[in-house]
Amino acid sequence: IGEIRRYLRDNNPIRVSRSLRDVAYKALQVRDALVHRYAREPSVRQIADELNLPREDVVFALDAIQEPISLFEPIYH
Amino acid sequence: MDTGTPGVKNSVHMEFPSLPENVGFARASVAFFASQLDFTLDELDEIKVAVSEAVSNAVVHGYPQGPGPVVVDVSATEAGELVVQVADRGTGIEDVEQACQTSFTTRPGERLGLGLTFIKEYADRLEVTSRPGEGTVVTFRKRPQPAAVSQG
Amino acid sequence: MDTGTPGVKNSVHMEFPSLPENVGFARASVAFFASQLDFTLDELDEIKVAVSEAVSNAVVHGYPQGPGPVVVDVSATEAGELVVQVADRGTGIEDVEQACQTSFTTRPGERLGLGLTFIKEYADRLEVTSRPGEGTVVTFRKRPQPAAVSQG
Ligand SMILES: Nc1ncnc2c1ncn2[C@@H]1O[C@H](COP(=O)(O)OP(=O)(O)O)[C@@H](O)[C@H]1O
Ligand SMILES: Nc1ncnc2c1ncn2[C@@H]1O[C@H](COP(=O)(O)OP(=O)(O)O)[C@@H](O)[C@H]1O
Ligand SMILES: [Mg+2]
Ligand SMILES: [Mg+2]
Repeated sequence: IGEIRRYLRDNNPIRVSRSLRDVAYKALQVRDALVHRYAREPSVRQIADELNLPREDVVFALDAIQEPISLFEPIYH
Repeated sequence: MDTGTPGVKNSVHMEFPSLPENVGFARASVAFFASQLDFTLDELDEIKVAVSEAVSNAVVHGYPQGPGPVVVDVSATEAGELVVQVADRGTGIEDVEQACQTSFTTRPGERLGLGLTFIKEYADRLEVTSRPGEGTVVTFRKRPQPAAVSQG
Repeated sequence: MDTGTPGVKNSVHMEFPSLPENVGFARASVAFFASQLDFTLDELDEIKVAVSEAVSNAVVHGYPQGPGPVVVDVSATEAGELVVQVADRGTGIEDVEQACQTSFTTRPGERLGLGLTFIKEYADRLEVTSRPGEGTVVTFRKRPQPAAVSQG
């Protein structure tokens, strides 16, 4: 799954607006900070709380920087 | 709608035509819903992959001739488990056991036959029921894993 | 499900109990669906506000006694318009015209009476139909604005 994350991060052909990218970037930063602080993987809910954003906005932004419909079996080529 | 089902804390019912663009909609919507449980980002990614695979299957295999209805039901149980059900009324599957085998596909050359394998891998439990000519129901369950101590 | 309705390109039907946490779900899911049309991020934010207000109203005013079913239908027309309908089977509204007036609320002190005003402001068109005891249907439509030349 770490590989999936990397794949998703490296394969991002679609244009994603600056501010969505910012939210996603901050979410990943906060995640790292929380991992550091508590020595375990935080939940999305904790990340959103820390950022003071609705959970869905964090999920939305992270989804926007990913995109492929299906990692393994794209419908479109 | 499961307002009153015992053991169910919250649930959403969704229906949409089996258009490729709705694979992304289903993936994101289930992830929005799932974020009310204590999933990590990696677990959420696993959920997204599982939803994508199940809905892609409905689009590609369920309705090869053109769009038909896909129904997605998601719920959060009182015990903190996510239950996702993806149903179509399409072609159905002749042999479910075979369909679930790694690398089995009825479209060799074009597809990899890994979709159901990934769902099985990422979910705690997978159930597939299907009847040829009547459609397919894929149900998977997943619970947030108790926090592992991270390797610094 | 509007697979075949003329003029409708894509549509999603959603149902969920009127729990406060589902306001966020509806807001995000509709915004995600809307992103298949050419809305700017600002327009998507306006859509999010409108959906939040409509669904909050169903939660707060439609079902003051406890959760009941909320139905959200979203579609994208061939002409590129987003149509959002939020329906409940709750208390209904005595006087719709009055309810739509800025600052009118049946819960003064507690609420501001701006929800429907915001929807009217952000949508191209708003329609509210309601019958006391039967429920309320709020429908709004919005099209992406033709791109303005950006100020350097
Ligand atoms: N919803 C469905 N409707 C009909 N057949 C399906 C459905 N889902 C899966 N199948 C069958 O199961 C097989 C294996 O599915 P999967 O593991 O996702 O691999 P793939 O999609 O790459 O073929 C498919 O090739 C198809 O024959
Ligand atoms: N879904 C609904 N069911 C019942 N009454 C509603 C609904 N939506 C709006 N109303 C009525 O319309 C009034 C105005 O709504 P709104 O402009 O959103 O302001 P507020 O929610 O702050 O009161 C509400 O106070 C309520 O009386
Ligand atoms: Mg597949
Ligand atoms: Mg209101």
